[in-house]
Amino acid sequence: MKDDYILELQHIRKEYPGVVALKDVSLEVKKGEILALIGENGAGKSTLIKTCSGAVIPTSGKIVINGKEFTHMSPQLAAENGIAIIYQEFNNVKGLSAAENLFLGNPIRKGIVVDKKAMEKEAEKAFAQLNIKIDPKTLVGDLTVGYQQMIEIAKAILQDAKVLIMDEPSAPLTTAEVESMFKVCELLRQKGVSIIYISHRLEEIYRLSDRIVVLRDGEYIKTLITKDSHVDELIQLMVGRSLSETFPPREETYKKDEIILELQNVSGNGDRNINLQVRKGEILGLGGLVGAGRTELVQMIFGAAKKTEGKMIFKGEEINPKSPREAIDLGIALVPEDRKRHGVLLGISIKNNINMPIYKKISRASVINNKKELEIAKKCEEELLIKTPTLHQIVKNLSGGNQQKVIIGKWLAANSELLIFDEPTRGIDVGAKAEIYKLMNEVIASGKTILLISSEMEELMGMSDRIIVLAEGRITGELGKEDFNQETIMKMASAV
Amino acid sequence: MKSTIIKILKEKAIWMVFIILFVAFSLANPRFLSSSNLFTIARQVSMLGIASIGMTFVILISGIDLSTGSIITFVNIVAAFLMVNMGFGMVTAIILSLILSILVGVLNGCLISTIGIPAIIATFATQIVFEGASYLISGGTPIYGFDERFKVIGQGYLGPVPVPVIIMIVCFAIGSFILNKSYFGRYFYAVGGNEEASKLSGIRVGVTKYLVYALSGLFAGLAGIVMLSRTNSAQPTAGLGYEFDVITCVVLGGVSITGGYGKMSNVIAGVLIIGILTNGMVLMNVSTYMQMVVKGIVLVLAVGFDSLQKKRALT
Amino acid sequence: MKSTIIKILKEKAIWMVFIILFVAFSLANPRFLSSSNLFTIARQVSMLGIASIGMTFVILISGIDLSTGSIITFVNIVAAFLMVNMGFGMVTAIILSLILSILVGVLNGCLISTIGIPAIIATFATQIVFEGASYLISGGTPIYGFDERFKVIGQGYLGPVPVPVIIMIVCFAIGSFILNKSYFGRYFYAVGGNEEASKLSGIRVGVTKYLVYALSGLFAGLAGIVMLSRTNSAQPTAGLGYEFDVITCVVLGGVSITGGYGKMSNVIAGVLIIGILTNGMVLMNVSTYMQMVVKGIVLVLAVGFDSLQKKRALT
Amino acid sequence: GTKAPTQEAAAPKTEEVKETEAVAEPAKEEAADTAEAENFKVGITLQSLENSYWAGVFGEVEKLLKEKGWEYTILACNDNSATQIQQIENFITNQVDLIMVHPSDPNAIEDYLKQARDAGIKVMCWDDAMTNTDLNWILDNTKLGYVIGQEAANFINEHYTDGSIAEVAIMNYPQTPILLERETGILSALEEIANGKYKVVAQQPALDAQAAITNMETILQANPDTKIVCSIGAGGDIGANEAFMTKMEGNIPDDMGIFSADATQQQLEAIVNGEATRASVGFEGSNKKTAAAVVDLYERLLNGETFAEQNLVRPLLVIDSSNAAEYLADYK
Ligand SMILES: Nc1ncnc2c1ncn2[C@@H]1O[C@H](COP(=O)(O)OP(=O)(O)OP(=O)(O)O)[C@@H](O)[C@H]1O
Ligand SMILES: Nc1ncnc2c1ncn2[C@@H]1O[C@H](COP(=O)(O)OP(=O)(O)OP(=O)(O)O)[C@@H](O)[C@H]1O
Ligand SMILES: [Mg+2]
Ligand SMILES: [Mg+2]
Repeated sequence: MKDDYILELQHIRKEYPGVVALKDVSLEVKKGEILALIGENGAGKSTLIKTCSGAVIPTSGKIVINGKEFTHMSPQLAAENGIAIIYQEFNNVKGLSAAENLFLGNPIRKGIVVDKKAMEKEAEKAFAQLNIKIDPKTLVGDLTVGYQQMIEIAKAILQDAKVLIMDEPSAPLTTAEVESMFKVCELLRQKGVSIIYISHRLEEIYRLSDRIVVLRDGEYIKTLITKDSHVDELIQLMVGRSLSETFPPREETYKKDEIILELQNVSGNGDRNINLQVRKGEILGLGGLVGAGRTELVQMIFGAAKKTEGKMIFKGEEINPKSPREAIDLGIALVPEDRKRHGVLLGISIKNNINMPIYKKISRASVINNKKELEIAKKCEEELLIKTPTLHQIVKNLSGGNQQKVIIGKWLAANSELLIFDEPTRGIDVGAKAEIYKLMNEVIASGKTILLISSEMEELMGMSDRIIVLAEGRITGELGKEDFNQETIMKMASAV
Repeated sequence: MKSTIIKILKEKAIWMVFIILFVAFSLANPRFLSSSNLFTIARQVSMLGIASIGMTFVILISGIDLSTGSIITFVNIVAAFLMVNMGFGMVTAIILSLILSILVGVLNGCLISTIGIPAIIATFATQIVFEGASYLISGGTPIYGFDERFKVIGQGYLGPVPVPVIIMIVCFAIGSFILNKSYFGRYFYAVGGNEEASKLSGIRVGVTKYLVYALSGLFAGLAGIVMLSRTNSAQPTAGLGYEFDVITCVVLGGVSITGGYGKMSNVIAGVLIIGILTNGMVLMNVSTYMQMVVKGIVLVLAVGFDSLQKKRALT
Repeated sequence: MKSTIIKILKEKAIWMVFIILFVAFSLANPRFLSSSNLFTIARQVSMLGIASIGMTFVILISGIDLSTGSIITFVNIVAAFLMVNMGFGMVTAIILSLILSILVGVLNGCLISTIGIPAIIATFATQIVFEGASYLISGGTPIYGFDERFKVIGQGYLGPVPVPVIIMIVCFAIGSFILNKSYFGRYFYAVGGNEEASKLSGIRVGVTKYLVYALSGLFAGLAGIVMLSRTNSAQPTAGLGYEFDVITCVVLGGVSITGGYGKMSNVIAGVLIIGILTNGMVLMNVSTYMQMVVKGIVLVLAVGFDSLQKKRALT
Repeated sequence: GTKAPTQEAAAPKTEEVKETEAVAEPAKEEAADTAEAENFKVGITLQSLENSYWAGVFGEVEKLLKEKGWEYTILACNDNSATQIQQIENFITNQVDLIMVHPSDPNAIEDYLKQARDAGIKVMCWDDAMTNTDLNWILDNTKLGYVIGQEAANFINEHYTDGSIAEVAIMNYPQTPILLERETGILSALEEIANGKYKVVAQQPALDAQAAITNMETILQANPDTKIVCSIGAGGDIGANEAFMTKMEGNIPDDMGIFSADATQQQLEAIVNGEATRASVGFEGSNKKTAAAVVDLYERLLNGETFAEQNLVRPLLVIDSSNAAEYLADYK
């Protein structure tokens, strides 16, 4: 039955200095199937699929495409052999138009002259197929992240590939966009295209896939037939232990009348006329579709963006932070949505990351108190269970979940009172997710307050005490815990 | 409507600066506007213009080429040496020295792309090596005494138009064509905008870099030949420090130093601004020292205006 | 065990280069190793060393400072002008000119951080402006005739050790202290690694940049004072092109030109390499032209080795 | 940037000095006369202003032109012919009455000076015997070098009578052709006059004092007995002097000496103060005198005077301890 496999990865091993990212992983893809690839952060999923295009050169192992063996791939070879990949990190060029991005590396041309008209026409067709309205001439840099991702998908489809590999394609998409993506996936499957689908969202896996391959710590664990498997089993395989419940219960600690933060008619940064109150000790959820302007709102609170109008009252006093520094000194903290770009400093150590906001405080005459610095970091490591051999490890080498813990630890060390979590579990595996939820509860238990932005409905409803929904930069509704309901929230989120 | 005007104003801001300077100098000195002076300016900027094309490519891919000046010198010396000391014909000498300038560019490409040395260091190293080499070849003294016909390139006229200006215009046309029409020109934007994505999309980033630095070498070489013909004597200091004039033009022309954005048409404005500034200040008797100060300030104002706008747009 | 050795070798690779060059020159010329020559080298590199400290900070935050050379010139001229033409006392003149050099750095910080001009353009503009200003102040002629005591800074001895060497050592100690012990040193690494994330971690990135460029100005100014005392005469060409020597030292010392990584101790090796290279080649009476070529090649070899390693580690 | 040369002096000292003075003085009187009558426009382009000699002389020239009320532009081309051509073209456009060039490379600008003359502009060249000019005010750099070498050689013959060999260091700058000529001159004089009594131990570049001091220190490490330095210009002299003074702690022995060109104020002071600088070769004697002489030539050209000889050779003037004080007074 060997001929049934369109793509085989055989005994792939990848070593980085000091890390073995993949240990002897093998995997086969059948024609016309959707194969899900799952595993915790850092399990090696992205590394594995990158070997298919030569973005990662395996230390040993073979790649077999349609019976042809390769030890060394290159992006060109991959394309020639019908493999298209949507990478986890954005892969567009912001200075080029949508159409040109679709044909990046393989433009339609006459001789050496590119045929922009033809590319625009093709692009229009591809966008129509995906049910998205993008002018092919707009620069990609001017599009929202959701649209940028849709372009990635359109690009992969245009390549007319036999194998389509998608690394967490749904992360930046709205529900509607995810739907149209699924439709396309179905269509491709019917045409006999094979798909490798990577996601941390298990419901997607169950909806789409035929088989599931589980990786853990760079090792192949097991292959499951989707319809015969169970979520608990899957989670057990992924994290190596069983996880009982995702949203741990929490006592209601907040007081109805103690307001820690109040916004009055706040406008700016794309938002208009925002009025809201955050009670001390609660988790206030901010719901909405991607692009609703939630990140923009918390940027204003955190002093990372300017508000043009309105008043912000924090602990009874009007505040007007002009920089994150001022906000931090007031006791406000932000765990940003783009962890790698905005959250952690990848090139420096865990210890330094944790102490970054408080260095001035633990210094005397500008000399850092090294003992204190280490103590604080150690305390964080212990409390948050950060998995690392040493605190001197640079953060780049940590898994996504552990990176997120470092960020949270940083704000705990800074003793912030109001913590804003912007998509805190995006791209984080189930195990780490549960730990972060537990951490959030501990934060609340210690008398602090959380403002939570999440596009995952389950998470938002599971964690929040109250939810405020935004759409297009305005507040469109507010729900108490008793009224939480997916449909109501969706309705508010799509209200204009 | 209003926003379209604003957009045009922003995109063409550098042409505004040009027009303002142009009008100011015309008012300050009537000679400035004479057709002979305008041709003089065009002739004077021709070398700067030619070299700026290659530098535009380089900066677009978020590189930098500090060896431009010494390639100009090197080509001057080599072409002259071939013609005078080795008795080569004019055409052969030009072709050989242009090939050499391409090779210097290829060497830059190799150091940057294959070995991975940061562009600013790699091209600085080639700069001093080829500056040294030019001295070694020439022994430090000028080389002169070329065929009379050689003068045509830098000093001749085609009708009323100076030949170097025609060469510059042709080069700009080629440069625009490469950037806007050719597929590899589009690759320059891609590589400058997102190198990793380009690589994963199947663009041969390494090859693209070699090509860009080779083109930068070639255009520098061409500028060198025009300069040699204009001066009619090869000096081992011919291109000294020229790279910074060229970089200035390109950056004035709005090409982002971090790569990925830029237009050939605006670079032309950058070149012309430097040209009329130099010419106008001499017409107005500004002293050498003062000229330096003025140029620095104009650079800050022109780039600063643009930077402030971009910064505002961000937050 | 083995990997630890490899790690040390890699981290200290630049010291290996230093040792190799050192041994080579010792074998080539016995005078090289004499203690007086070693002190001479130390004295000769003192200015380079002092200026390289500020440049290390600048490159760490992924900036660049092309104005270093012209700050050196400016300080030379201003200090001399104050002492000779305005009759200021030695100490006052030194303090005033150091304050000025800090202000030039602050101006750089403003252009880069507040206005948002790319560092390479902003500092190039200040470079030409202050070069022009130095000429304007001095009229292009040297200024000399200082208090005899002024010589001590650049030419004096403390026991057997030259004063400029002591100044350099103190500066390096301060530099190491700032980078390793002080909290703002941590900020430099953070800002160089990721500006946006640093801002969101509560670092005042703008202030940090002002500080770094001001420090770069200050150390350049100090180097300028040492140079002035050494030559005992202020020349309007004193620092011409010096920035590239300084950048070379810092890059040789393994500070990443894209920011975020680097160690003061290795920069010292970079400075010493340039020092013994210059000294050794003059001892061996290598011609000027050849010296340029050799320096370029050494730069490529030293940086290239490092770059190749890093590149390998990536894929 | 690179920089430019320096200046010089020669054999029959006193007489020629008088000659230059004679030239200089009427210049002042005439200036007064013509100031109202004619308002000339002068364009000057120099190889470099980054050099103290040129900066010094043209600082004085500027003062004189200002006194006369003429319009003038003084530019430097930073040793780049293309820039110099550009400046000449701009002068032509600006319809100046006189262009003076100090060529970066004379061959490069001949054609453009021809254009200037065709446009009715008077053209004067400083330093080179050019074709398309009305007047060349020239010097012989090889000869200048020879005079430097001659002074050094005589000094060696005087002080190294016991058969010892003088170790000589040359501060050169071969990047600039005329400075290369000077170096050649220096070497041939040494060879002719002090043959067998000296040894050239180092030839290193030193245009500015900073480079000179560094290189001199290193040379002293390699050859601690180096006592004689010949420099093609002021920078090498000043730097070497500083290095010698530091090494000897201010007590310069009799057999140590620096011989150079330019005769700038700083060099003259060193000679007067008994430092290592022994002699410097110049021309008119001081910045002021040189400036007066050249402005006088401008005026004569502008007033329509034609010179019988296109080439006017400048006399050389050696300044040593015997006459340094006298010329120094002129600076103050
Ligand atoms: N260039 C590199 N150098 C060193 N280690 C690396 C490199 N790239 C990846 N790794 C390591 O390899 C391991 C696998 O990473 P990979 O990105 O493949 O995980 P993943 O399963 O895709 O995780 P996620 O779910 O977060 O996307 C991780 O431990 C990671 O730190
Ligand atoms: N730098 C920018 N320039 C232009 N538009 C921007 C920029 N940043 C964000 N936007 C736009 O602002 C809107 C809000 O974006 P964003 O995705 O941050 O919203 P959000 O509600 O925080 O969504 P999320 O669910 O991802 O947190 C979008 O339309 C986006 O395209
Ligand atoms: Mg991944
Ligand atoms: Mg958001």
